[in-house]
Amino acid sequence: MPIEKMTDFSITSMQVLDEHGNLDQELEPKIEPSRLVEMYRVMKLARQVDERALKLQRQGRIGTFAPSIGQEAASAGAVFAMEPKDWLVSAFRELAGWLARGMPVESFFLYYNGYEEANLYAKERRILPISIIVGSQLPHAVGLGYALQYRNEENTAVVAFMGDGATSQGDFHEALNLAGLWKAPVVFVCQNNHWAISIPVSKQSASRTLAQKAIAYDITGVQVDGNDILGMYVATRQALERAKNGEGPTFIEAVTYRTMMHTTSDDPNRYRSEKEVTSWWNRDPIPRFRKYLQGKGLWDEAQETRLGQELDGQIEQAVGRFEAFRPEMPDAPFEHVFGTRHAVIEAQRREFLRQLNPEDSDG
Amino acid sequence: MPIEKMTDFSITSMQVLDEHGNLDQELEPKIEPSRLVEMYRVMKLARQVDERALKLQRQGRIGTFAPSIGQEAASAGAVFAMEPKDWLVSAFRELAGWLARGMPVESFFLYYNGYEEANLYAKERRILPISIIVGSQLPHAVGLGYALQYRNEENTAVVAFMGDGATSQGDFHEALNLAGLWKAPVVFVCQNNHWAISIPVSKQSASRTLAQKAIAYDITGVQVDGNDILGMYVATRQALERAKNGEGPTFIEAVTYRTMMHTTSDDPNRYRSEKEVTSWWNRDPIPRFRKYLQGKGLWDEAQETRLGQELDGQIEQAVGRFEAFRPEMPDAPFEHVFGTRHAVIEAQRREFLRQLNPEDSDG
Amino acid sequence: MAKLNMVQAINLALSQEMQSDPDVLLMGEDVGVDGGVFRVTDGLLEKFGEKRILDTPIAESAMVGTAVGMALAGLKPIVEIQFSGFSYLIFGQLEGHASRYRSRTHGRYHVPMVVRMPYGGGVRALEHHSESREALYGHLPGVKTVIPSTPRNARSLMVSAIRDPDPVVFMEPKRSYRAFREEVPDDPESYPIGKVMLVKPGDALSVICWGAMLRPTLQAVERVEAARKLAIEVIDLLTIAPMDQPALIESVKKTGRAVVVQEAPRTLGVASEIIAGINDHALLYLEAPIKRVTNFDVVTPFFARELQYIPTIERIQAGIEETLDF
Amino acid sequence: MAKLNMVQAINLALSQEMQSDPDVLLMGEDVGVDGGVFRVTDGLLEKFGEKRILDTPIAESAMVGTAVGMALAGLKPIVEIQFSGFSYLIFGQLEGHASRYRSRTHGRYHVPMVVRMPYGGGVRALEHHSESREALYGHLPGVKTVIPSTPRNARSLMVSAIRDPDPVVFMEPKRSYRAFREEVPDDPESYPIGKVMLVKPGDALSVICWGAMLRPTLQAVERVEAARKLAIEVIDLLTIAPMDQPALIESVKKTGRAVVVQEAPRTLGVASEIIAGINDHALLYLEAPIKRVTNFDVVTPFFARELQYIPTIERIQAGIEETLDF
Ligand SMILES: Cc1ncc(C[n+]2csc(CCOP(=O)(O)OP(=O)(O)O)c2C)c(N)n1
Ligand SMILES: Cc1ncc(C[n+]2csc(CCOP(=O)(O)OP(=O)(O)O)c2C)c(N)n1
Ligand SMILES: [Mg+2]
Ligand SMILES: [Mg+2]
Repeated sequence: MPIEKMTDFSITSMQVLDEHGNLDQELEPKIEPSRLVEMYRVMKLARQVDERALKLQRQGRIGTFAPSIGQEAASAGAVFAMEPKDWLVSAFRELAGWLARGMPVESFFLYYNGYEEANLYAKERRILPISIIVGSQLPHAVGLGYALQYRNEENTAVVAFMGDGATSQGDFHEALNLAGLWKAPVVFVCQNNHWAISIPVSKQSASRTLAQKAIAYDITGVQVDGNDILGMYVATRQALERAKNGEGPTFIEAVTYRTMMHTTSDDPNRYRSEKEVTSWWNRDPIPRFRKYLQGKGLWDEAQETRLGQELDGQIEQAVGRFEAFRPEMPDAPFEHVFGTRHAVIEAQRREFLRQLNPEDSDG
Repeated sequence: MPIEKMTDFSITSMQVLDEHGNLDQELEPKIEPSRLVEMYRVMKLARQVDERALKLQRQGRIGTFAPSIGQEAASAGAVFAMEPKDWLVSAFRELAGWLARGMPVESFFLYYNGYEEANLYAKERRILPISIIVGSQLPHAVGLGYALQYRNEENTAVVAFMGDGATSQGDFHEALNLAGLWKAPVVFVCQNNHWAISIPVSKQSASRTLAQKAIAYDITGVQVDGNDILGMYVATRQALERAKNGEGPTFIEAVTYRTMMHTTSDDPNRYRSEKEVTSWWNRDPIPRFRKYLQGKGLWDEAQETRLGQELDGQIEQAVGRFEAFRPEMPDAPFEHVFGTRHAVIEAQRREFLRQLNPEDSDG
Repeated sequence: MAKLNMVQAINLALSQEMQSDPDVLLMGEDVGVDGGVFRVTDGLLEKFGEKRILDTPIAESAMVGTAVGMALAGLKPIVEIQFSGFSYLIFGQLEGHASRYRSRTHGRYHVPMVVRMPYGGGVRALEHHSESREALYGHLPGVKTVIPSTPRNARSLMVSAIRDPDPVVFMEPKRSYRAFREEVPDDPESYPIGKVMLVKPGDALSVICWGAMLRPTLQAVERVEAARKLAIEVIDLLTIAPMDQPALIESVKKTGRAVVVQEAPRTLGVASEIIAGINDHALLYLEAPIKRVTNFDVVTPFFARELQYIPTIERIQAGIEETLDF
Repeated sequence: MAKLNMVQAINLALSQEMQSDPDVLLMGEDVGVDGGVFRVTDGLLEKFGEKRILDTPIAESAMVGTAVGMALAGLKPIVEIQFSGFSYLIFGQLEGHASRYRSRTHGRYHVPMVVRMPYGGGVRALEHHSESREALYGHLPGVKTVIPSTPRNARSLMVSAIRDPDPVVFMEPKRSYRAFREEVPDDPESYPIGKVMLVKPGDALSVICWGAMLRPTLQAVERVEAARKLAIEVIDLLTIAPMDQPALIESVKKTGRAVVVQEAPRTLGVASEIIAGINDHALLYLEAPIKRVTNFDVVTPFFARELQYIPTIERIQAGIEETLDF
């Protein structure tokens, strides 16, 4: 056996609905009409929340934030494939996915205005909130998956999001390796939006696809058109099924594009061309899916106009609630550093409160 | 394009001289007879040093150490493929490789007796000394490789060793990814000796081979019989050539076996069977290569006996030098914490020396 | 009641807590079949099976990272880091997530988790196997750092650590693993995290120490007491953070003199924090500077030189005498 | 001589040192085309090209790890960690290798390297973008930790850091990046690592601070001086470790009173080390406890509550007054 082929691998790419609205009927998922409309509604809501947030940010009413305009299908498609008892592990650009899972809109604004209270909603919905340290959330997903196995929670799995940049991190590798070993019921969804701030994906890795990174762990890897909500739905559904059947994790590379700045602190003109951005606007997931609904007779212009207004109204109310929010405890950090009380910390809490209100101090 | 194949990959395995002494003549490298004998000598030296060290350890004359008995071909084969100006980056089980590159035998003993002086020899030979933190040396190799490119040091590359356990570490992933991106002239040699202390390689990763991990970075990955010094030589030579030609890094999985305990503190009977170990003794790299030399008329019994004695003598002298070693500076740690002097540290140095010799203190 | 060494005592705590709480599980390199390189987890695989005793690949960051996920789902993972020298790889997960989930969600999520790690010098081990870097953990808000010193308190603190609702870094002085035995009650016993232990009362001076420094400290104290006929108070810190400052202050207010014995390098070590706390609340009671008997601000030497750097009985004794004579 | 802000001043240091020493190179996320998220490396790619200004993937550990390799080969890498909140990922490489190579080889190898990172709060940034954890670095032997406070000293300390033969963690107070300008000489100027700077002399009390705390400290001092007609000494620490203890001690011996202002949480912070050093060498000169004005031992809150936790002019002033009145 001087030179012998050991193993063969290949990576496939999937698309159900292409950018011109062409449908692959064999792959088309069977989804109820009302749910299809709901999927559309969530993408639109996400888009309008981002647009509103851009304005709020410019007016100084919220801080820096990360828009996900153009990526709505990638996270929404995956989340619509989930069941309520599945876990969602967040990176930070999954607005449509969170909304699909019922995040209150004001939580988004609260988060970007610097309040932990933004995250109060998350546990009930089995969501792990925004994880800023790139890639660091992936081991959590594997741990959650392990816990599901440990507790014999059947038919339950985890969907974990990340950006393309996360694939360069050590934690990505360690997490996927463990997931493979433990056959953890985890679906990793990598939103390859082509950029990590100013770094194009070609400078994250020499690998031709991100999907092929799954081979290192002998887990299923697949590339999906991330701007095709049906493709994302189908791929995630299949992966979740495998996960729930004990067939282990899947890595989905959702090919999409960050059409806006990284965050509102970023100026993408420094590093990429308008032309590139425009070419991706043509692949916008929202009009594409609208055409699909129209073709099915589920949608028309009037509904479109009405939805836009309805969502604006919903967002307006959320802004109202957000701006009416008054945090209760300035000393919340002391309350929540531990679940137990300790003398040094309580002494500091008193010191803190004294300094806040020097007059009504009790010493 | 509903479902489309994106990319294909395969992993090959190579062997030049099999465990029964059968040679693949096409792959046989052209190596001068004297150098072939030298390769044999180094493997034998490594074996005898390890055996001697086991005795010294039992007698309490050195501390815990990690033998590499049975793995001599993997590191020696790779190192014999190197040129003097190439860099060698160590893990900790490359005794034969270090000896091939001229490490004085007493350095080995000094290291395992707790003296930094063991490492004084390394820089001149472009060796990075033992790196204990599993996987942590791999980014260093990439940095050295980058430095070679930066300084236009032509025809120079880096060989970096690791164990199978290192493939689970984040640093492995980050290093190989960067090497791929930078097309760094680095040959990664993974000694898959089937065990990481008590963890079999099947519990390090679900991947069928370690070599396939290279696919994640689109770099060349190849499996080699690590007990076949000719196979290791050929694979490393080819990889070094590619590296020096600007074709980027290679990942070599050297399939071998740790026939002894992990370190002398370890008891392998707790976790593996004698039978498994015995089966690998049959693949011992040293007799296999001896047969090859004999077949070529380069070696006979008399030479074998003479070599054994000669090496024992050499080792004895090294033990003598090692045991005669008297460190000069108890305060070496103060001397070498920084290349500059600082008041707090010098004050502590005086305090340290005062406490060592309370009588001749100058206050 | 049996006489156990620290390895056995910790094993007892792990075993009993796992027995009584099915949510507790343990993971680490070589903790299963091998029973841990120090045998702390010996026999647990047989008792609790592969699902609860996980042999992991060499991936410290993901060990703690997956444990965070398990804890968020309501389990109580115990992670063994084989040696504290490899614990720097978990800093990202510890600082970034384990310590923060409670505060990030105002208590909705929390991370009950124990990270065990042998630490410290004196066992002729290789590079990275000798450090004492408890101060790094102690500085992280949201993390509790505990260091036992004897078999009995190792067991009772481990019980508390496992039951604690928050991440506890549990540093085990490996030099004391098998150095001596102590009676350890059969029934589970806990000792509160955040409290010192008064080892012996005294009025002439307070010595504060922790971990493997307790034994040489007691010997040094004995020597001084014998020679000088006075009583020295010895306090075992046990919890590095959150620190039991009130107890330390009370002691120093009584004695007016203190020595802190620390295995770690001096700068930014735990001794400094102890001194700062005393400065805050008991400066006027001090009759002498508080003496720090510590390692030095050098990279830990390989083991041939290591012992010269760790505080010895002689150095501790000299520190006590100097402080008494001040 | 130009009036520069700190971003420009550091940029000047980087640019001039790269100009004069071809072995210096710089790497990090977004440092090239984008010029760094704070624009500290703006224009360097154009000047020095892709070989010397490397945009890296998001892999902090390998950034420092490859820099170790480069340094061992004789280069002088500068690594930018985008925010100090991600620097915990480099602890393994820093503690395990960068800090040790000199000692491990008794000086045959050494690692000249600068790890730059913006740190600290007060800029309404997201989680992980506000911490001040200099104490963690300061506790690592073999690593120097430097924190500038003004454009001019940022420039001159950066020059020293780049020329230093050992790893320097260079923490840049991002709140001060664009807060004010200062005259910075055109020609390279260096300030020694390991030395404090006397900002203003005084005899009533010593205030010791660093980084972004310098400005509120000076304002608080001004208020107290105006109200009480006395002179307060202000010392800018600049180097966290190895610390310029002699200078601190000298000052406190003169004034007898001290306040330390620290942005970081209290426990095991740099203030504690300063106090411990003064305890060692100047206890008898103290007329009052040394006051720590610090953040608290809580997980850094999200930015809505953050500013309430960082020392303010008012808290510093109160700390000074309390210490004067003791
Ligand atoms: C470990 C770490 N390093 C650096 C950063 C700073 N940072 C925030 S987002 C980002 C880019 C992330 O890119 P990607 O993963 O592709 O996600 P995207 O922003 O494109 O959604 C970087 C570098 C971080 N958050 N975490
Ligand atoms: C990061 C890290 N974790 C744990 C250890 C403890 N340890 C030392 S060697 C070893 C096993 C290494 O296995 P492998 O990489 O296969 O090398 P081998 O010992 O088989 O040569 C372990 C876990 C370590 N040195 N570094
Ligand atoms: Mg991206
Ligand atoms: Mg191995």
